[in-house]
Amino acid sequence: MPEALSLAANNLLTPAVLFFALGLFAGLLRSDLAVPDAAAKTLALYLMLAIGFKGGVEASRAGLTADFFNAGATGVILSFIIPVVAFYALRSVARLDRTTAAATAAHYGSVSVVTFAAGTEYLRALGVPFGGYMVAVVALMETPAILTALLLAGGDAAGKQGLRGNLLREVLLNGSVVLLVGSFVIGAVTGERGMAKLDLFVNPLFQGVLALFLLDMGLVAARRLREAKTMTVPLVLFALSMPLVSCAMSIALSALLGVKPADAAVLAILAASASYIAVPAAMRIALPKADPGVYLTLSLGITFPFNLLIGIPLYQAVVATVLG
Amino acid sequence: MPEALSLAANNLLTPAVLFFALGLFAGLLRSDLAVPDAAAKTLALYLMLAIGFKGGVEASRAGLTADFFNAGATGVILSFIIPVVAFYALRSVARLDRTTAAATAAHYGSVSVVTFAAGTEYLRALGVPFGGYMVAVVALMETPAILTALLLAGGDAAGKQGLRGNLLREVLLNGSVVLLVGSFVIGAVTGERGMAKLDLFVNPLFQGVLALFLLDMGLVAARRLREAKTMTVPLVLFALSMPLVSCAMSIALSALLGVKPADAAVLAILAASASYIAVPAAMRIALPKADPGVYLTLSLGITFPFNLLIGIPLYQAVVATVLG
Amino acid sequence: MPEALSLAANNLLTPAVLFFALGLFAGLLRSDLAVPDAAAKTLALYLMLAIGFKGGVEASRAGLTADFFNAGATGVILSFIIPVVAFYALRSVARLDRTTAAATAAHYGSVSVVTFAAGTEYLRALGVPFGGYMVAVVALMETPAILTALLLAGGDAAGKQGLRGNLLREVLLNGSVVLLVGSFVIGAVTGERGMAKLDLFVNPLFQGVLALFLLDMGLVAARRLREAKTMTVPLVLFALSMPLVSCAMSIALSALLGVKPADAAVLAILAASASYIAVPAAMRIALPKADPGVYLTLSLGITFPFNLLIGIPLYQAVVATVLG
Amino acid sequence: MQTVRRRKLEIIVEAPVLSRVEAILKSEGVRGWSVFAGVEGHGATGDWHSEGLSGAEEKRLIFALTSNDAADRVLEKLVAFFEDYPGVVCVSDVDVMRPDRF
Amino acid sequence: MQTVRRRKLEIIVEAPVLSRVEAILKSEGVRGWSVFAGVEGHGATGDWHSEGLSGAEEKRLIFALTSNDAADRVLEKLVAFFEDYPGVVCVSDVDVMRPDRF
Amino acid sequence: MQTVRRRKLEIIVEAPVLSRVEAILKSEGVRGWSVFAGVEGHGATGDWHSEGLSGAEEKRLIFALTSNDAADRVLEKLVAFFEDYPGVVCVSDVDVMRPDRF
Ligand SMILES: Nc1ncnc2c1ncn2[C@@H]1O[C@H](COP(=O)(O)O)[C@@H](O)[C@H]1O
Ligand SMILES: Nc1ncnc2c1ncn2[C@@H]1O[C@H](COP(=O)(O)O)[C@@H](O)[C@H]1O
Ligand SMILES: Nc1ncnc2c1ncn2[C@@H]1O[C@H](COP(=O)(O)O)[C@@H](O)[C@H]1O
Ligand code: NA
Ligand code: NA
Ligand code: NA
Repeated sequence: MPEALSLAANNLLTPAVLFFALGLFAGLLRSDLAVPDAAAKTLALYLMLAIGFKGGVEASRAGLTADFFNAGATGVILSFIIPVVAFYALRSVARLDRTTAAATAAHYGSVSVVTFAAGTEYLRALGVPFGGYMVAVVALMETPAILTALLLAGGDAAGKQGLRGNLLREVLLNGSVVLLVGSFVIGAVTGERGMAKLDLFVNPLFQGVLALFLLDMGLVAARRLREAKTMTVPLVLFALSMPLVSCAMSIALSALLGVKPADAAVLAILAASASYIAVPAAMRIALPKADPGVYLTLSLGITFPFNLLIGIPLYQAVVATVLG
Repeated sequence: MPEALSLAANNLLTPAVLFFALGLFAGLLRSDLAVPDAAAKTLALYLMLAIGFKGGVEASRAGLTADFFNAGATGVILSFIIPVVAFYALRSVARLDRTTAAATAAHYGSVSVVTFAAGTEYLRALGVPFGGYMVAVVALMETPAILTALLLAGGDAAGKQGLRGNLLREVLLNGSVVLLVGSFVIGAVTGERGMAKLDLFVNPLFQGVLALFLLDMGLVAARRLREAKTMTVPLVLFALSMPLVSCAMSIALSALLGVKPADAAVLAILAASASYIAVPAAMRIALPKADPGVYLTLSLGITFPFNLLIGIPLYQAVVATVLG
Repeated sequence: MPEALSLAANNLLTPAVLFFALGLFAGLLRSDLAVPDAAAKTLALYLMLAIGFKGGVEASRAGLTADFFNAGATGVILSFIIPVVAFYALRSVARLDRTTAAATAAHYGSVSVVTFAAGTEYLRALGVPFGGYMVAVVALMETPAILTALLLAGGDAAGKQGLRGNLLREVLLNGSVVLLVGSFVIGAVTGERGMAKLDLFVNPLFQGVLALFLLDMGLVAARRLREAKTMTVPLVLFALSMPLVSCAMSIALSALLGVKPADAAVLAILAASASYIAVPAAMRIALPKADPGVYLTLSLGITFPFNLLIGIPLYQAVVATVLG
Repeated sequence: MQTVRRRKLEIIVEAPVLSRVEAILKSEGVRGWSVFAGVEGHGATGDWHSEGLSGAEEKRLIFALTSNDAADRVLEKLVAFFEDYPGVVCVSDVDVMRPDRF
Repeated sequence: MQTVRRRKLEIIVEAPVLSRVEAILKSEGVRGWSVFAGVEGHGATGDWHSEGLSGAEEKRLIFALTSNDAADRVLEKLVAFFEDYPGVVCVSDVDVMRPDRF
Repeated sequence: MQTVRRRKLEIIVEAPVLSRVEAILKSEGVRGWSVFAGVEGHGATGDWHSEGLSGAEEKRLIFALTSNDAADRVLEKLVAFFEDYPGVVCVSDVDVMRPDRF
């Protein structure tokens, strides 16, 4: 598939992705280049607001169809079951302790909003006509994996009874979920009229903000890699192959549940992506004995760059081949 | 007035206002969604810069006419006398202690720049031709109320003699006043040539930044409401009715001093708005015994949402009916 | 040269420069107007990203010609030798101690990215056709001066052997150098295709961000001036005349090495500018006994405003007269 | 200057569980405290840096002046808490004015 | 290691009046201090959070190493100051090198 | 509550050389520390404010609980370090739980 390869190269050469590479490079060389925390948090808020709002406006154009329900159901099921596969792989192959394996599995069952952003930019450039409602699917896929992980961790979950109620509230009302869903609803409600007001803010500005944000993600990923103390070959292999397994599971389930091919391409990218914003905070609360040096290094340091640089065009090509 | 109602609904449905509602909602449900402090401060600086600059350019187009002096004088007088009315209402009806009543009164005599921004967006959408110099009137109305409040507080003001001189300087050189006036002057001086350079920055970008800022204001207002310890029914009623009283006073004085109707609509919105940036800091210095749990909850938690969601279209409709 | 004067006035009247004046004014009057640190750092990152990227795209249009090598070589030589002149002036005329003189000299040999931004805006407005590769020259000129300064400081440099290796790495991998060069390369690699994605972000947005950043620089410069404890008349004279000397050296060397006149105008502005981001941090590490109250006050408090308000049009006029 | 001896608690906890420690302070009768944000740190489990992406490892410092008894009760509770969660705590003697506040 | 006993002042004040406390430190002969920003807190008058909108309730921590005498004089002045303004202060013993600096 | 006496190091250094002090802590056997960012300060060399432009004068506070011996060794090294670089350090007694950690 030489065409896929040249498209992959093209994907590699967008400014946003190259700024990620610049951040990675600067971080690995220990440059003192740094994006202030407050800026990184604000850029993340902006991205979720823009992604949610755009998705809402697009959904208001098309209306909520059966396609949405197919994609949503597939996404939720994937988020519940991917952690099970990840957990057993981490336990048996990488010989990780139960708690860290469960926490890491939660990351792989959940999703990365920025991988979604980069992936949909790529699909748009290719003219793949996925639905605007896929933003809502992102939000649906953020949290189920956390519940699976808590079951997998069993008695090791912290804080016993008292905390459980709190935790559920904290997970469901997680800031990124609320902002993504809220912006989606605002986009859906205000439609074209709303877009007329926010057009410049959410559209042409988006690429630039994404570039700055990816610069920071490169720097953070590099620090994770540099400071990783507990990395082993099986763990690295897991972080590189789990996305492929998730992608395969996603394609199979999409075929089964009749997800339309364009949406299935987005789902494959989401399934392959791993969380690094919402899930880590939930894990610090629920599974504090799990080692963040493992799950953040794998999701942010290895899987995210892999997806950004190689995965996205690959998953798209496979979906196009398999599902047409 | 069914038309006014449908316009009000329209106002409710701008993305910016809906993002405020989203913030309020997320905050009341205790979501961990949060905008970093540094970002909120920077967005506020941006809004003042853009508002001031746009007003200055518009003023340079029209020139400074007698209309400006009428509106400015009306605004200053309102800022001086509204606190007196507020103070006696708070003392007699809400039975507040002298110092907290005086500090709260200062907030209602001063103005909210974001209410001004939302109000003028609404008026622009309706085609109400108010003057660009109204931005300068905003700046004029920020501080007189503080002086009235200090007189009303009497001997309770802190720090005795030594601090007075400092306080006056701090109030007059308050950052938001300086930035608003400075940007207005820069807009007026550079005119169309300046606007050619900053057009995108201050115009199409504005709605998006306002949306993000209002999201944060919703979160902060919700926390105020959640943590309010000293709220009483009379205080809540005050926060809901004082804007109406101020609006009425503003309309009467506008008629008396011959303010043109379009400007009077802006003045009514300004009079009804309450400060939550410049005045609180001045009160922490001058009246530290006043309870911020009262004045910030009333101005930020009740009056601001009320004005944004209901007040603005209401005041406009009343001004249109009364002053034609 | 009345035309030059009217152009200078025009330069003075851009919004960005007037916002600098506003910041200076507010700061000198001790207004509490302040831009959060995190915002200032982020705006600086944005400016470097945008400047680098635009330069890279322009360079990709023109290709790397001999002109680039001439300008680059001239810039590097200037950065090495300007500190020597500055050092002897500071030692003999201003009677500064050896270490502080060396550290200050490093600032004047290096460059200011924001002076470059303001200068190139000015030249663009005049239609001076300098090369996009001049951004790369900025990066080349950032660090050589630091090496000269360490030699000039001699035995006073801190930390002895062990630190030297570290310091070199820190200086070469300084965040602003990495971001500027990296963005330049990304611009050069992605060319028009990249520009199509980031156009709005790096072009029309630029002026607005520059205005906000210069507002902050005005505030910081004012605080430097207000708190300056160790200022003497000779030091102030140095900060006002050294840029003229550097400009003269730059013109002479440009003539000698055959730099084309448009590029020579940029080089003159760069030579006259003094660093206040990269060099101070390097000096805190390498020459901690040097007084930052001297070098930051001179570069940020005096030379930067001088260049912005007077120097830029002056250097351009002189280059145009001398080199045609 | 007339001062009275009280205890100062300094507690470092992860940001996601800050509110749980604050609940302990409140329940044990500590009447005031202030919270500060760390920028980085080093410990048995490696290095962390506040970074704005995940924020999961960010640390907070709680600074609380209180009575000897309340400090003791808080420590008792924190022993159990720190079995589950990472963090450190120390107590020291301080002199304060207006001792009735603490 | 040769160290000398000095006093450490830790003062929490509201950001809008920080400069007034710094003026007291200077006037009483404290020769150095460092200031840190709080992110939230709890006290007799309720909770506060640094939020970026009003900033009126933001708190600062002043950390100052100084001599016993200067610390005493500062406390004396702060008694009066804290009658008007909210805040807390504590003093404790510390060991320092280069004692002539403090 | 069973507690044990340990030492608390508080070190103020300039941000550009923070990592050099951290290297000293590590080499002398300090097993954990936390870093905080100052917002402004005053000292023999004048005032500084964290400002976002140069950042050269920004200060960091290192807070480290450690054993008496490690604290002593660190102080020994810092004497030399503070001859070159600006900054202050103090040590004090604290009570900790889980003393084997420090
Ligand atoms: N001895 C110590 N002194 C100060 N802070 C510490 C100490 N030990 C641990 N910490 C802080 O607590 C965090 C977690 O510690 P640990 O559980 O040992 O990895 C560290 O990253 C530090 O921020
Ligand atoms: N005991 C305490 N320990 C530490 N900080 C305190 C204490 N009491 C009050 N504070 C701080 O001072 C602020 C004002 O206190 P208060 O006047 O009691 O409401 C609180 O919000 C805390 O930030
Ligand atoms: N006595 C002190 N207590 C607390 N911090 C200090 C003290 N002296 C100096 N500092 C801090 O160290 C910085 C440099 O001090 P100096 O070298 O005295 O100018 C000051 O700006 C303060 O931030
Ligand atoms: Na996934
Ligand atoms: Na008002
Ligand atoms: Na120079």
